[in-house]
Amino acid sequence: MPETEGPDPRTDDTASLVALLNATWFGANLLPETQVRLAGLARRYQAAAGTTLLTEGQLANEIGIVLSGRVSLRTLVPEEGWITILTVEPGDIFGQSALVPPYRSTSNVVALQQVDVLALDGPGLRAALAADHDLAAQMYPRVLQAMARRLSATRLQMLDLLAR
Amino acid sequence: MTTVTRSAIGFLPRADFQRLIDLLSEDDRTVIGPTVADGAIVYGEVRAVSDLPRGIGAEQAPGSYRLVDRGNDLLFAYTVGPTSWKRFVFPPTLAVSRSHRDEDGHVSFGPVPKEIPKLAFLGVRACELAALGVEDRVFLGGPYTDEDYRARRTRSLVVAVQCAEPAGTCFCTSMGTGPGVRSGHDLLLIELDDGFVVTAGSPVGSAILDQLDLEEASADQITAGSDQLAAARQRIGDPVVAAGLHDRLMAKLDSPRWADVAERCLACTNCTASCPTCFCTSVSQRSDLDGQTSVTERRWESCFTKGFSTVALGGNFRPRVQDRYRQWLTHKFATWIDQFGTSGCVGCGRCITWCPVGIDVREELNVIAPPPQVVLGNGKGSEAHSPRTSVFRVDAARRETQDTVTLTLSTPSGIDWSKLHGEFVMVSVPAVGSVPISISRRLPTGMELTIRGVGPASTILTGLGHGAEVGLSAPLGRGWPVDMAEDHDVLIVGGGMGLPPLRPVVDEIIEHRAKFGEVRIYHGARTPGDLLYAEELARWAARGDLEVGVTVDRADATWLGRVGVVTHLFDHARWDGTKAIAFVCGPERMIQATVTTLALHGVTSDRIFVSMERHMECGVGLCGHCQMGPYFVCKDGPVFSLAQLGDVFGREGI
Amino acid sequence: MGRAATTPRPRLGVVKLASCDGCQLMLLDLEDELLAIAERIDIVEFPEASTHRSSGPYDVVLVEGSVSTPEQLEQILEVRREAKLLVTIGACATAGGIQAMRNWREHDAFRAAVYAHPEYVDSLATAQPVADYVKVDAELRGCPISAEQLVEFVTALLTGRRANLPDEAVCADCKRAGRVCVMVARGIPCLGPVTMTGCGSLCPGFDRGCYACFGPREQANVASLSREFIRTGLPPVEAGRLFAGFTGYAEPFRALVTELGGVPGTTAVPHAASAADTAAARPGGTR
Amino acid sequence: MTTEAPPFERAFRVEGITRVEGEGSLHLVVRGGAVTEARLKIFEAPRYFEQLVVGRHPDQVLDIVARICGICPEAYQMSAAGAFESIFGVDVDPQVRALRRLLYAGEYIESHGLHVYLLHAPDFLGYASAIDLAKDHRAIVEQGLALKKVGNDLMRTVGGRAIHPVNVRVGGLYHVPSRDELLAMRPALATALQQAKATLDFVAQFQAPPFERDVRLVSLRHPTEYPLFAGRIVSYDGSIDIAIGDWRTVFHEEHHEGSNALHARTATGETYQLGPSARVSIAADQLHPIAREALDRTGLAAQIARNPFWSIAARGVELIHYCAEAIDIIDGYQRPPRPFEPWTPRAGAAGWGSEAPRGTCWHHWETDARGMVTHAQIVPPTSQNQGQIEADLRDFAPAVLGLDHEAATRRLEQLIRSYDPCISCATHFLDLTVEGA
Repeated sequence: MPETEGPDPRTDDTASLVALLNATWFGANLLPETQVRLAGLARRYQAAAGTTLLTEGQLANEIGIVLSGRVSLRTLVPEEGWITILTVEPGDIFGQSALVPPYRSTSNVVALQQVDVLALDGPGLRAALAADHDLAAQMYPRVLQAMARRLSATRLQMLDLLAR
Repeated sequence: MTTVTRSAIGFLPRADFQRLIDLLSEDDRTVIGPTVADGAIVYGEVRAVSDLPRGIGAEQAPGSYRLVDRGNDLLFAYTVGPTSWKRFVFPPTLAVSRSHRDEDGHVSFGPVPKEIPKLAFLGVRACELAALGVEDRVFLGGPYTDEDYRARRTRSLVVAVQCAEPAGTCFCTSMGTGPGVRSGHDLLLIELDDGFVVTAGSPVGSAILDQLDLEEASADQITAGSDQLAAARQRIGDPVVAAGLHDRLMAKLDSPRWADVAERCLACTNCTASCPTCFCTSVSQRSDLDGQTSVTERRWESCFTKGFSTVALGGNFRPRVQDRYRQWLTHKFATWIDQFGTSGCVGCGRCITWCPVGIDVREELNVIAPPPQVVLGNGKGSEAHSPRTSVFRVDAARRETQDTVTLTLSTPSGIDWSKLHGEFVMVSVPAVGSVPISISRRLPTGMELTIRGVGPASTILTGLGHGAEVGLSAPLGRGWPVDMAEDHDVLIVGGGMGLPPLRPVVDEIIEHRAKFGEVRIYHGARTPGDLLYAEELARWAARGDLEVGVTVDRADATWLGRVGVVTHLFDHARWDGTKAIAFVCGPERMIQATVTTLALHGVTSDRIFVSMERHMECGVGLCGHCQMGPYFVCKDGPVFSLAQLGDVFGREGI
Repeated sequence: MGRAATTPRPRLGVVKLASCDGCQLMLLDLEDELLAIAERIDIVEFPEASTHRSSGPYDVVLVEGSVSTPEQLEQILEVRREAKLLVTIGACATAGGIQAMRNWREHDAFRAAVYAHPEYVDSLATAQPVADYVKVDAELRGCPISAEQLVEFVTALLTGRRANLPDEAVCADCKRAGRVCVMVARGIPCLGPVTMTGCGSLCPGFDRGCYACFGPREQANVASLSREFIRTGLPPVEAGRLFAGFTGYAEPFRALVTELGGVPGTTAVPHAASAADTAAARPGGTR
Repeated sequence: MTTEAPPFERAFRVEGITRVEGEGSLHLVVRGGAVTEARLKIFEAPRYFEQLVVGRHPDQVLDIVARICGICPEAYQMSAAGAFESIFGVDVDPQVRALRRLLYAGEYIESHGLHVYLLHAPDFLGYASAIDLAKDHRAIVEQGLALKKVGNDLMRTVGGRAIHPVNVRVGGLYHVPSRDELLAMRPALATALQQAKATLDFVAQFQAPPFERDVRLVSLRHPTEYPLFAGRIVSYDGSIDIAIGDWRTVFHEEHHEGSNALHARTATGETYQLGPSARVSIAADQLHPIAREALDRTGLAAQIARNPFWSIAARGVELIHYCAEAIDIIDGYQRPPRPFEPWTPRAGAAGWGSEAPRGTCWHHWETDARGMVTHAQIVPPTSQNQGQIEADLRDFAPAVLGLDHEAATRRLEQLIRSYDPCISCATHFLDLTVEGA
């Protein structure tokens, strides 16, 4: 878990967290109570370029929503080193492994720029989703949408169309 | 010779037929007509009546042809054999151009001088006249024309003979081309037991008729002629139900019958080669060992071969025989009409008789869709217009990536090349041949071409240095409709080598920036190393009035930019596409993905323009390779609106 | 592109496996080009023509013949190591050749039938095309190869372009040449429709059916063609034997030969073989 | 390599005899200056032709046996055709028969042109190959190529192509050329005839190693024509004179270790020599007058019969003969009414032979009632010459053991080459090992 750095403009009062959520593709237009619920599980942090936010194979304790900056998903390819397979842009999420067993990150997540992240506590969110079906009904479609988009993008990358 | 015009309808006694042959042979004209050879009636030189197939006929059925001796004196009592007149106006192989490279690397391109023979076609049937009419439309209909065809056609006399002996494979009645001769002939003969009723169909024909100086044909003889025709018409019947074939056929692109035919079809190309109207060709290079002097040779090609639809990088748009058979049948009976205003079929039945396994197009049509009546044009020629090859010099060769180079080419010609329309040029290298390359920048003195070295030919091009010379055609094809984008927002999406063809669009927008709304340029490359025009993209972005997005499919840890497919650049974009025009270029599959995402942003298919890739050989719609449904990608495209392509876009095997 | 003048002459070798020598002889049969080619290409290994022997490395090696002995197997592996460009020439190298017909039979019986002392004869159980053992960069087909294609290949090599080799049926050449189809007009069984051209549709020009010297073309529809042969009177076994020729071991010919029982080296009598069938079975005969 | 050893006991090893078609090796054992053993080892991969043809239709067989050898396909086609035609009792039309001779003449001109100029001449002139020879004497090589080309063109005109022609069928040919097509060949043949004469004059000046011996020369002989694909099998010494089908009554094949070719011997186990020297000696009286006159002018007739090295002159003589005969055939040609005689299959057996450029190629064929092949025996010329080659090497080797390694090798190779061994037919030589014991 990266340490929060420097003078922290920490604003974890629910209102401003909800405002931040609303500003993202992932968090926008959720029911107010849901947003409040999520805000309760959220913490905000900044990390400098180059910081590793999650490590492949390690426990993913948080789902991150990128507020600003760019985050890369990397995997180690023998002889090629760390290859970036996707970048996560503001509004999108990373670390969703925190929702699915075994709750371990499937790639290294590294900040490419100074990033501002809203992080939702994994175990807490899991418990909330299990207990609150309205929350689940609103959350999962967004997660699935993010997943689906990545899956189809990955297929195209796999076809390596631009090789020709 | 007599100046008085004698009878308009003369009678030539059988005994005098040699006189006609002699007249036709005057001023060293060669008479080509029916002769018996190798078990068939083929068209060959005719010097005397004895060369003609006296009393010989032919029994024809799907996949079978047998000569029969009818034991009479009739000279034309046969039905069309394996040869068609196509062979004489459109030779199977033809040296079309010559190129040379001297010791100093100077190149030159020129035509191959050739002797065009003066011919008289003797025994042309109604269906064959119709076929010549169709070829006229194809080769002389424009915008580009085939001058070799024009020369051969205009130097030939046409002596038609009314068909009295239809074969079991004939269906001219259904195609509305026969058996009666209507027009397109110089002379028409109707053969009766004791001689020939002769009429003229042109001034030249009348002149010959005058010289023959014949007695007037009797009423009985004329009646006998029309009875003969009626009998023939009756024997053929109307084998294919007419009406609505074009639309019905195009509605059956997914018929299971295509696979069924493919199971029988040998893809041997006999149908296309026997067809009197099939016009597809390929070119190949013949050169000396050092490639200094080479000749470009054109030869009959067929949509049934694999190479026909294979593109430079080895991809093939019609991998299965069922795709090729569908291309042939739908072209012949439907899209041909879209392209030339006439059906490609004249009902001569050759494709049925000469199919080694007897596939009967009449049967296939009736199973897949019933055909309409089609109107045949008489193929008026447009103005002579053939793409000329000019020599261009390489002024600069800038390496864009490891395998991609941008050549700046110019020629001293007075023309302002930046004013010429067209999306691509055919680049010719002696002994190597021509390759289509999109223009990546228009310049008054010439153009820039950005080329990736993939095949041998493009690798040679990327290897060219300052001062090297190549041959270039004038710009060809329909380009991007930038004017349509005025007062609109503009989206430019280029995947990999899809960016160079779009660069002239950006240039034009920058030149008249005020005329356009918000402009967004999205470029996806395979890796950071494959990014094209890196500094230029930066300059565009720096202007502040262009949004530029760049992404790569994969990158190492040193890359700090975006990673993901090109749609990744605007998945979450907030802009509104309802006022935007999109120009998309790249691999077909990438275009499909882009189009889907654009639709989500409200860009409708009539405002999405894409550039299609197909095998281009001639670049001017005369070789047939690049057909996609009703279109020739080279002359109707390569840029199309999505709406224009309809369900042809993204369809398998089209 | 006139490169031959500037770049060093490519080193060429000619290697022979099990074959009749006809394809390498074609090189010597290029009477008009031979000396000019020898000036532009350094022919470093060509035992049939020169006493000079040279081992690799080679820029190009032309391989004739099929792999049918243990020695040849070692030889081809060695050649592959030494050759930048390995080019198989002729039906034996590209399809196994006529000797591959033995691959259907039990090898020792075959050997015993021909040699008094089979133990003296060392050969593999099958005769295989070179590509079954090593990577092949290019192939010139034919039994024998075509002189035109050989010259075209050499020219392309020297000018750096892609060689123009056909991928179409023999029929395409027949029609361009204006030949009358022997199958349709005379009922002579012809393999032209499923055979890659390259011979200039030679046999139909000599009033006989094609016997597939250049082997199957892409997507050769042998099922449909053999059905037609049988429909018009050829006994299935004879139909099969038409395909069991110099390229009969190449798919899809191979599968058809097996299916129709035209397996060579046997006297299997086809069911219902009448005198008429026999006359029909004559490749040159009519039916 | 022991330099101390006296010449007659020197031992040395040679890698490779080239300019022959194929692979094999020769093993020489030298004792006290005398060769005690000379064994030809054949490496050519077996191809089992005699089994491949079983169950085949005779017309397919003619296409298949052509593939035994790319150099002399006609020899195999004509021998097999002759056997089948005698089984089925077919008489070939005289004009069609003349066309067959014309086709075969093309093969002779090509094969002899190839051998004299590209394979054998470099030996006499001391070059490694014709390509090296061309560097100093381009005109000579070009003359050889020109002759070859005429032979090939003749085969193309009559047979369709030069290697593995497609025109021969049981009963005649598939297709007969027009008179005009043949006349088009005449000018080239007239030139070739002059070049053939020049060739004989050229090779007649060569120095052949002195190697005279008594040998049994065998070839076909026909009462009215130069031996090609008809007549009787006879020997120059008169001891053999049998019907063309009776080869087995006088000759037989043996299978030797280390060889994929069967060796032929006479019934009494003697070796014999086939080929141009034998034909020119046995049928000198039937040579075309032009060729006969040229032969007499060289005065080499006697040498040709006794010295194998002079086979090169015999080839020169036959080049002249077949250029001249080809011209005669073309001049007398009338297109026959039909290309082949129809025939009905029957069960039977027959032997037949034809003269390949390098010697008699003898076949024996058996068919069933449907005319399909049930058994085949194919005796190529080279496997018949093999025994004689071994014998000659045995006798000739001592004469070269005194020479240095290079020269000795070249001489031994030259001797083998003078038989124009077509090793794909039998099998191929190469590695020559000579060791002292």
